[in-house]
Amino acid sequence: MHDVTVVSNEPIADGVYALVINAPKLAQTIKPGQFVNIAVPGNAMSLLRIPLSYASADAEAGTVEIWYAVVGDGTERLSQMKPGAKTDLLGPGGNGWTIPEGCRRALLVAGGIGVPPVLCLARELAARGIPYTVSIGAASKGCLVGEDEFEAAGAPVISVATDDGSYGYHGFCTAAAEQVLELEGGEFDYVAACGPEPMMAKVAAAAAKAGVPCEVSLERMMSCGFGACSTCAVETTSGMKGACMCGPVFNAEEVVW
Amino acid sequence: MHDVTVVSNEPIADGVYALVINAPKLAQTIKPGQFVNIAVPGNAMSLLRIPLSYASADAEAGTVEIWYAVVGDGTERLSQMKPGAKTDLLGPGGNGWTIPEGCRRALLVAGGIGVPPVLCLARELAARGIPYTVSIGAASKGCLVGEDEFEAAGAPVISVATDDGSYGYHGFCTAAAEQVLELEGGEFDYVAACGPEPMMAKVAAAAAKAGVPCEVSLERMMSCGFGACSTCAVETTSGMKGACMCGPVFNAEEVVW
Amino acid sequence: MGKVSMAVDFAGIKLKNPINTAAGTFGQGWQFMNFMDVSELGAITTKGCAAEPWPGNPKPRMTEVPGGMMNSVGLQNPGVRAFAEESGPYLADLTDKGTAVICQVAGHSVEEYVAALELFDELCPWAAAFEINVSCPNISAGGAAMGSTPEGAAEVMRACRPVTKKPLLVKMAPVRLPEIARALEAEGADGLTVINSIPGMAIDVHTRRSKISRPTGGLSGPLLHPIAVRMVWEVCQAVDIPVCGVGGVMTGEDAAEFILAGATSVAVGMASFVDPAASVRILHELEEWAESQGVSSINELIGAFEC
Amino acid sequence: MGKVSMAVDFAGIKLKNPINTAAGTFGQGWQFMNFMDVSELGAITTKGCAAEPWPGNPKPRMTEVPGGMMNSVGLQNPGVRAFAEESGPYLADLTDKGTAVICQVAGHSVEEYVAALELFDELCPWAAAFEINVSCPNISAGGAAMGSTPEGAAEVMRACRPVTKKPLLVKMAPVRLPEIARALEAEGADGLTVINSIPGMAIDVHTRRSKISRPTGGLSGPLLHPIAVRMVWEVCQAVDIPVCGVGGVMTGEDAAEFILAGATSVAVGMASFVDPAASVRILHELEEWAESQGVSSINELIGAFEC
Ligand SMILES: Cc1cc2nc3c(=O)[nH]c(=O)nc-3n(C[C@H](O)[C@H](O)[C@H](O)COP(=O)(O)OP(=O)(O)OC[C@H]3O[C@@H](n4cnc5c(N)ncnc54)[C@H](O)[C@@H]3O)c2cc1C
Ligand SMILES: Cc1cc2nc3c(=O)[nH]c(=O)nc-3n(C[C@H](O)[C@H](O)[C@H](O)COP(=O)(O)OP(=O)(O)OC[C@H]3O[C@@H](n4cnc5c(N)ncnc54)[C@H](O)[C@@H]3O)c2cc1C
Ligand SMILES: Cc1cc2nc3c(=O)[nH]c(=O)nc-3n(C[C@H](O)[C@H](O)[C@H](O)COP(=O)(O)O)c2cc1C
Ligand SMILES: Cc1cc2nc3c(=O)[nH]c(=O)nc-3n(C[C@H](O)[C@H](O)[C@H](O)COP(=O)(O)O)c2cc1C
Ligand code: FES
Ligand code: FES
Repeated sequence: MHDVTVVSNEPIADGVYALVINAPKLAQTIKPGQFVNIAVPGNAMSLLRIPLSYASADAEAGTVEIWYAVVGDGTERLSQMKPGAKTDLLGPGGNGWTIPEGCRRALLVAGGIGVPPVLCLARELAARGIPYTVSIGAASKGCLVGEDEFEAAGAPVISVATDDGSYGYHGFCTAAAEQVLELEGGEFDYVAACGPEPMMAKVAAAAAKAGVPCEVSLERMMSCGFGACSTCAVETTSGMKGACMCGPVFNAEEVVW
Repeated sequence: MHDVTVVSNEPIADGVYALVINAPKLAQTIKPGQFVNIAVPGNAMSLLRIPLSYASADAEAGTVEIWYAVVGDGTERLSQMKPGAKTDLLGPGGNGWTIPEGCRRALLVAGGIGVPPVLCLARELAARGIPYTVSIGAASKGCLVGEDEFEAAGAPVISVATDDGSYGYHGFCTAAAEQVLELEGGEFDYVAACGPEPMMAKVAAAAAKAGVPCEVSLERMMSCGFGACSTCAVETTSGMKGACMCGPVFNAEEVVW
Repeated sequence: MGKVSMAVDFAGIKLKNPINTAAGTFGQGWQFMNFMDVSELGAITTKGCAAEPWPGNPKPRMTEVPGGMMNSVGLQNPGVRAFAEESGPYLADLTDKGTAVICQVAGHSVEEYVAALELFDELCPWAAAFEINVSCPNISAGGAAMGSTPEGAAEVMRACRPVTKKPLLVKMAPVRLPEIARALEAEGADGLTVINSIPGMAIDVHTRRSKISRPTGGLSGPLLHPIAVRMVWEVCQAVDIPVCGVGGVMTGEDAAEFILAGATSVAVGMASFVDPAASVRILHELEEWAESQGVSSINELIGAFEC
Repeated sequence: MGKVSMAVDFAGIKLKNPINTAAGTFGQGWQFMNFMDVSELGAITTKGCAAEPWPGNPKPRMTEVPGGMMNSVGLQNPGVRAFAEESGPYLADLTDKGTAVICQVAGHSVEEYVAALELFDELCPWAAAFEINVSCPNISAGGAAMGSTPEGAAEVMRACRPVTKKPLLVKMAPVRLPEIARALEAEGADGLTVINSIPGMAIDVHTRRSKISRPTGGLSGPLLHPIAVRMVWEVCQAVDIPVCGVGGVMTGEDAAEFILAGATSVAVGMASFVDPAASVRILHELEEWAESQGVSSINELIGAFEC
């Protein structure tokens, strides 16, 4: 349990906010792909915490940055938290990404609010000097996030797609990823995806076809976030596994879609 | 239903606050002894309104002043409402005091947070040129309210009592009232009391003995405040009567204590 | 008015829309006159009333609980004669304006239910239907004490059925619903109102006493809602007669859940204490929802829950 | 430690205090290691477990509702063998530290309950007691499907009773409690855990589908609390065996209500998701309350509710 303070909380796209919190210990320990489970005060009828990935952590500044979409009452209340507001969170939770030993090149695919955990991973790859290409997508231009940050992290963004064609390629970000895997799959040792589940299933299928190891970050309704409730189960080839402890990042081959 | 805005909301004694709200129509229509049923936001688990008497209304300024004791979650939340905060209330509710025709002199008895409706009545008596004497009580000096206001309204405050003896007479405010009624009951045409129910019962008994008409303002747990639920029933000699519609002020003779 | 037809046929009563009020939470209707146009509602149900006046229970009769409230009013009522005299003119007028008036019938015994119903049938010609309350949790005889077994509920229904030609509804306790619903249907009930408040308990841990004058009371409000929706769904699957859904309806979406679960009408209860105009607001929200569903009649949405 | 003795005797198990955890909300205990000292608790109850592994229900398995949550986990469990292997060492150690470990037993049929209990009795020697779950609302056979009538519940108890010498508790569904409690007592149950989650329903009115993968789920949280207190009180009046109160305990005062209503122990459920250290906090709050009541032992407060 970490007591945290809001440093800033500003919209970065349509319905998407960036929340920066002061949480020194967390900032030092959290790893790409892990998540936090944050208490959002303000509605006594709504009791559970909200699980959120993080987009970046600054161990020196002691801050963690989270990007979230406002989709319901909890995230709406979160968006109203002002700098200086205090709350607490549990974390880091779960297992993050596992970059394969000796990885030469990675392909990252991120859809919608699936961007943040992939962005963390990109920065980690960059830090380790592993080149990677990225395919990101969003419903429309207005709600696209991450383009600049991926650029800044050093990736040649191979494609941006929007469902409505308002920016970049008109369609899903999976299209570009599938094409890359089909044409130059041999150059990749790792595929990582986060976004809507059908999108991840598509990427996983393409990676499997190309014979490239693939990881996906799955979302489930979570009650506890630390292995106590079994509400977050993911069906895998070796039985049910909790997304909060065995995930949220899973080996895509293991997932029963 | 009136939309209202908080003008000020400040402590006036230990655990007692004065709330001034902007409510022009209400300020013009509310009568001494009536109440409002106010919505206090901030706890989604707590849904019902809070019934409160008022201490004074300023028709010209369009404001109503309420005195309330912080006794639980709802009044605690009310105490946190800042000037400018908005809410709504139902009212005026119920029947107020009925000063008898040709009343020569009145005796007012107010205990604890029973002071506000009696204070309204005092001002009404003063406006009509009817002299009155007042006996007020509180648990201790710290939570006594109304002394100055009764003085300002023009009453010779005959006595102040505190349960713990920290100020004024050590004991209940009923003692003074009982004495007055016994010794000079013939000079009074009207007794009005508000406070804890056992206190009102005592005053009612003394008034009955002295043959002086007496009214009391009763509290009940209220769900609606406008006659729809029957949770506020008061047992009377002519059956159950709703405190919100037939009261909160009752003829003391009618009340089955 | 929107484009969706909101009219429903509930137990043989034509309602201009499905929104009704829960007995005991809407007085006799006129209490709401200054807050809303009561005649916008499809129906109102009046507070339970017996042949002779009942005083109800001692104070305190109510306490708040997180997400709702608990009452032990105990069916205080003036008796049918006084009810008909005091509220009859207003309710007859409401009927003329197209809002069905459902009068709730209380009793401590089979005989008392019959006696009350006879008086109602005679003195309240404007009533659209009568609702038999075999589910009040706050009285020691009658109410839930009679309606919590199929046998007890059926006995009351059997005795009441011949008394009136008007539709007879039954307000059900939140127990053994499918069984009791089937028993009531077999005895000729025209419709079921599901659910009455669930018995609860709130103890002041400092005084070690109940926060109300009886050890238990009846719970109302949002805390009931998911339970009530499930119970309505179960009853709708068990019987063919129509159901009125009650329990924690605060918004049009809450009402819509009951409709999807199979309810033909929906009654607003505690919400009317929080916001006296809640029932009309909920009606408008329900209508908006129906429009959003692209149907031409709300009837297409009744029971449209997909498993 | 305060001045009040908090030790209680629950169904023959000596507990250092009345605070227990509700099955399915506390994993196997070790999940809470980093948040609190689990060995402060009087007992913990582990997630329901069957003889063979169960996969549980499809996603989504949970939705929030106002004042609580609704789950349809469906008793996912690894089977008793894997349970004993994975969690045995931790739980044996916890037992050594003076916290009683109660293992919950799941089954789809009488035979399965017996099979699971046999394995438990053999493989979990450190267990203080076993709790038979005849009340899970989220499985199609066994659970509440068996435990919702006196006959069904008694049948399971009758078959299980000879299997172990250890105390047998039964987790009860929130229906027909006094009758079923008496039937269970007659069959030799040592204690009763009251209540399991109440079945509810939450419909997404836009998709017209359930918010979870089954039409209904089990409700937990504060919304249950006043209902659960009433049910515990009813059961305590119906039987002589001790009761563990469960349902919406978020604070020491909530736990105190159960104690006053007659419960000998109190289990914390959903609160542990909101605040993983809730159970120890509630223990401390309960102790403070007991002190404020001027008693020397919490036992003086059990059933001390005054009607
Ligand atoms: C491991 C993990 C990491 C996540 N990371 C992020 C992130 O970085 N940024 C972000 O914006 N969102 C993230 N989410 C999703 C986020 O938790 C939900 O959007 C949030 O809980 C919705 O809360 P609400 O009260 O606003 O919405 P609600 O009103 O509760 O629901 C709105 C919608 O969100 C869905 N939802 C609600 N809770 C969850 C949940 N726990 N998991 C999945 N879907 C849910 C509901 O099914 C519904 O469709 C993550 C979820 C998980 C499990
Ligand atoms: C007609 C009327 C006029 C009132 N005028 C005033 C006033 O001018 N100033 C003032 O301070 N208080 C007044 N009260 C009492 C006030 O309504 C309660 O103190 C308040 O509702 C408590 O709310 P809470 O949530 O803070 O307390 P809770 O936590 O709900 O309860 C705290 C205590 O207050 C009691 N209480 C709660 N609600 C009521 C209620 N509706 N009526 C009586 N007792 C209640 C409870 O029994 C409990 O003992 C009046 C009550 C009525 C019925
Ligand atoms: C103060 C009060 C009085 C009630 N009186 C009655 C009654 O007379 N007859 C009845 O059948 N139900 C009565 N009820 C129960 C309601 O009709 C309704 O079934 C219950 O409150 C659940 O609905 P809600 O959650 O929308 O309030 C009463 C409820 C309350 C709160
Ligand atoms: C996610 C979840 C899983 C549960 N699993 C079980 C279970 O395996 N066995 C059981 O008897 N009860 C189970 N329950 C019910 C709880 O033990 C408890 O009876 C219920 O949640 C009410 O208590 P609460 O309101 O304090 O949570 C579960 C509850 C939840 C929320
Ligand atoms: S969220 Fe509770 S076990 Fe995963
Ligand atoms: S408070 Fe509802 S009738 Fe008086």
